[in-house]
Amino acid sequence: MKEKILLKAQLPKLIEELRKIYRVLAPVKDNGFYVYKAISSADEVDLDFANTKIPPKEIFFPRSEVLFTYKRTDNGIELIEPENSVEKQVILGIRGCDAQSFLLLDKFFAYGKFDDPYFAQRRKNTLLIGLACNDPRSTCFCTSVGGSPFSEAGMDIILTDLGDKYLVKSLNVKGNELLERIPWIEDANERDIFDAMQLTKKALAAIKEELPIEKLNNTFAEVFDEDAFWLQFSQKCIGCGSCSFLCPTCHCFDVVDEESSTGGKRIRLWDTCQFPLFTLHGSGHNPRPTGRQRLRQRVMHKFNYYPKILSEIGCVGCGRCILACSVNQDIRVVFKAVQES
Amino acid sequence: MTVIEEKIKTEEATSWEPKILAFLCNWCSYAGADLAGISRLQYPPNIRVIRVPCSGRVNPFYLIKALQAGWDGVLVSGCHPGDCHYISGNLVARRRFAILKDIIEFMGIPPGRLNFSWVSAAEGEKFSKVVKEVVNKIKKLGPIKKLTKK
Amino acid sequence: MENLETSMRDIVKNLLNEQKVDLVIGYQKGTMPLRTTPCFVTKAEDSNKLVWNFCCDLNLIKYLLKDENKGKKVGLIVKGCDARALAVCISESQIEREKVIIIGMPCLGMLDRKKIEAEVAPKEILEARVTQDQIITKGKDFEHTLLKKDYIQPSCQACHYNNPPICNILVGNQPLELESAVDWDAKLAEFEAKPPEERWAYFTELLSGCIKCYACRNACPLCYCKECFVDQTQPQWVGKTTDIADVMFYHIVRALHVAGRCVGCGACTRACPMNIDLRLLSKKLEKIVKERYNFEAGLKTDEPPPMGTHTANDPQEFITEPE
Amino acid sequence: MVQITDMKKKGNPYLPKLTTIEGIIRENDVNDLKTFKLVFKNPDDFKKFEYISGQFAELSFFGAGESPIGIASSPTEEGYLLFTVKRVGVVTTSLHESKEGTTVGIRGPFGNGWPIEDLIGHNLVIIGGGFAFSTLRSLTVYILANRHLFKNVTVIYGAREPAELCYKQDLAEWEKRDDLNLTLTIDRAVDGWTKKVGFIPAVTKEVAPSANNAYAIVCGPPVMIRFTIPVLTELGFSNDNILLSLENRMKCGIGKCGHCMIGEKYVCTDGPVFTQTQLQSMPKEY
Repeated sequence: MKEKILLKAQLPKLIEELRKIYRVLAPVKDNGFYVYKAISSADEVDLDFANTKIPPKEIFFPRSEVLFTYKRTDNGIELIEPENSVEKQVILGIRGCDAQSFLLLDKFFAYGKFDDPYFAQRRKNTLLIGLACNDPRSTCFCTSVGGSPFSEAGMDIILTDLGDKYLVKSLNVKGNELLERIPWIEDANERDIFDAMQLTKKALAAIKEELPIEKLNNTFAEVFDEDAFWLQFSQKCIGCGSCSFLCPTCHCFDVVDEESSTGGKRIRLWDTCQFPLFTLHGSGHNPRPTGRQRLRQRVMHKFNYYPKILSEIGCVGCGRCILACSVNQDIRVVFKAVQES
Repeated sequence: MTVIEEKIKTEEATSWEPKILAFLCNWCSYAGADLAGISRLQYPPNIRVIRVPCSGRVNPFYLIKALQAGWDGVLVSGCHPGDCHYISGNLVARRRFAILKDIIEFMGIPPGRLNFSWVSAAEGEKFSKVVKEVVNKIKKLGPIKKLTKK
Repeated sequence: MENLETSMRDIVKNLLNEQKVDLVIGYQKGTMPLRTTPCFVTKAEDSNKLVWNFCCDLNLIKYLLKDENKGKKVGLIVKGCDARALAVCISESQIEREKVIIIGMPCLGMLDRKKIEAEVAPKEILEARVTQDQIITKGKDFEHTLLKKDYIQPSCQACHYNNPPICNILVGNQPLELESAVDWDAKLAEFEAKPPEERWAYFTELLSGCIKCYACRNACPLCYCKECFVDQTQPQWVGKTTDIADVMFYHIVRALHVAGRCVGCGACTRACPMNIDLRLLSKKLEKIVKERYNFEAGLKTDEPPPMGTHTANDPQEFITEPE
Repeated sequence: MVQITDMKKKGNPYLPKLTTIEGIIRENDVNDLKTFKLVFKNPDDFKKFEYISGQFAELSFFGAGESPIGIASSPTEEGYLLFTVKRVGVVTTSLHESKEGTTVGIRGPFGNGWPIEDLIGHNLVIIGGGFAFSTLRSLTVYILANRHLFKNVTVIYGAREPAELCYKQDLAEWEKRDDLNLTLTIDRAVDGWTKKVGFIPAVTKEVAPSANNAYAIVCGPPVMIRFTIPVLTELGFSNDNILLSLENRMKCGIGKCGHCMIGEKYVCTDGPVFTQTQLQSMPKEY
């Protein structure tokens, strides 16, 4: 399908059009930062953003989610599966890194003998309208992990901000179908397409961090047992776990039961390998008792274990962990140290 | 809403009675409550008693947990200052409760949900009066909604 | 400030040269503007890595409590609030006074990085310079000049301890008392005067963003329990969900646990990934213990915290006394 | 013989099947070890619960949560499952406090289990310590029901004291058999105990099973494993022929929650059974 042009003034019209068919999630400014939220009016949307603080994984993998409820009856226990019939939804303004994170999570939640039905169900009916990154942040390093600010992977449609308008490019059948439903949207001309290409080049040039992460895969394994290496980073870590909670690819969770008078529910919640409790045995033994080991686990999981089992780096280079860390632990510094070791 | 649920709801609205959890010190207030009973002093039947060895044994967790579990109010009653069986348990408790009460009231739980009193083993009448006052106070506040889980 | 930095480096260099300490924990340049990161110096020649500026907001006491530093003789760079947190830890026997050489820094308040960043968002600050009374931020296609006094952390604005109340070495001369730009007493009084419903609504709104990651707990220099109440399972006190009732429960009990100990350093607020500002609550805690027990946390190392002691005549106006 | 199908399991793997506790056996005097006999409420669920020895299941005590427990029964035992549970945390305590008739949820079977096919035609040395014997009980019962498939079978089982030995009824029966070489041992001598006294490594050395065409299958507390492996190596067992079963904190049992990860391996899906060779290439995070 030919590229289209959407004037920024037409954006509300598009959003209202989308809202007729979909639940629309888009970046909304809230409490000084951006977050993807289901919107009830086009006014709430603010596409003039770098990226959201909370990763959009939350849409498919909520921070607390009911796996099932149970009722106590005279005959014992009755289990009730939650109704997860997710209405058709569209995420507007997703960045390339985050779309990539969805592909990683898709792969992970379907990896092995079991599928995760909760994640898959929420993910299934979702259309992604991406927004190319004209202005990557200084903390972005997507190009080092196989991504790019103009990455289209995982999206159905990608928008490129051309100032007063967006270049609209459909990337697959789903995208085509959607655009066909919007008759008033006009075709783009050569000039618009050229402009978008120039922006791509500019954005790529803007990302200065060229970290040889792909090549470091084995080096990570080599430094595995070097306590002093990991200590130089873990010594400043306060183990708060913000890096994992705000990571678009961190997917570990805890499962707890919550009892009420007539029954209860089983809930899963985000968890993090940065907490000592994460690995603590009932006997009191802890296989990863030190911060050094826990930090190593997070780094190794993303850059060594993930590639081993899923053939992908478990990081999309969004830089959220760098921005979130209150003690300024910077994953890029870890890479550089690995490289030098 | 089923018929039964609706019925429960209307009943709740019309004939709601507060449920109050009382932690009574074994050495004084519990005996005080006993005395009130033996002396056939009337007090509202809204309290459920948990006997504790000392008011100092009452962890503030218990109180918030009780409110979260749907108790409309709590009462902790111990020995008068100076009379603690363990010398100072009630004095430790007094500081704890003061701060807990200040915090939750600051956060917007109206005063009256958390109640504390000193009742000795000889004060059966005082016990019945304390209960009456606490029940009246909580009746005015209505059923607890904040802090309880949906 | 540069003078302070030079003197601080010299002091650290001497301490390490004279082998009075095994390790000095201070601040070094961060990887982004307006940031510093902890610096662990063990060799005298590395002391030049240390910096002192308006972004040294971290509370380094947390590092003294870490296993890897137990038993070591540590030199620690502290501000007034840090020194107070340290005093609490010492009075609670978590840190041995003799094991720390406290290098006190006079402090005029640290910058509120989150506020500055929010000011220019969604643009990104790539360079920042702090002068006497201005913050000059630069980014792609923009330059912003902000008045420094408007961007000092709220907790610093009401701080009365510009010099560390306890320390071994005070670097430089005493600064002037910082003029309180925020009148916390008035702020609290105003809030307290609101009806309970409004206060509840405020906290519900404030905490609705809480994702229960417990970063506030983990960043707090006074949260050193080996097993935190939120992690206990038998019984499980706190529900683990992000239901507002569970969130409130957590924050009420956390407040209770730091009452009379909290020094208002703001570490919890800085660590919060959701930008939840807990300082109204911590200021209230300070006020409660001050009014009830005339106590201020972290001024002495040999005084028990107010929740660990009692007097016969503590106020008890809240005790039910029927007519 | 039962095999786990490699096909992807369909349906919701987080939803437990319901069982009823039909029997509780108190295994020791301290009373922190009980074996639960669980019967599925829906007999169909039992048919679908195709397992092999060495696998585990997630037991749900509704309101308390889930706990991964090794299956102590053998697939050759029809109609029920056995689980030996030590009282440690919130779920296991709730289980211990419950009576017959209580509903317990179960998810599984999970994990790889003992590699039965590899074991066929070999001499087997089964070494267990304490209550970790449960999946070894399963294996032994399975072997005895299919005795012709296996060569010599040696079982060495030790506990702190006689009362701590589980499955006393099974042990009594096994002792009578001549197609099974059973050695029982306790840590310290007590009155009335006529069998071996001593720790597992020493007893293993004494029994000195031949490593020829043999597998050693070891389960027990970490300290026992640490000292038993060198003995086995000395006896000539190669690392490929030493099989161990690991435990790690676990939540989901299906390789999603991340808790049990050791290197790129998930104990719940890649394990819990590993060869000593595999373990040597993994980080020591267990």
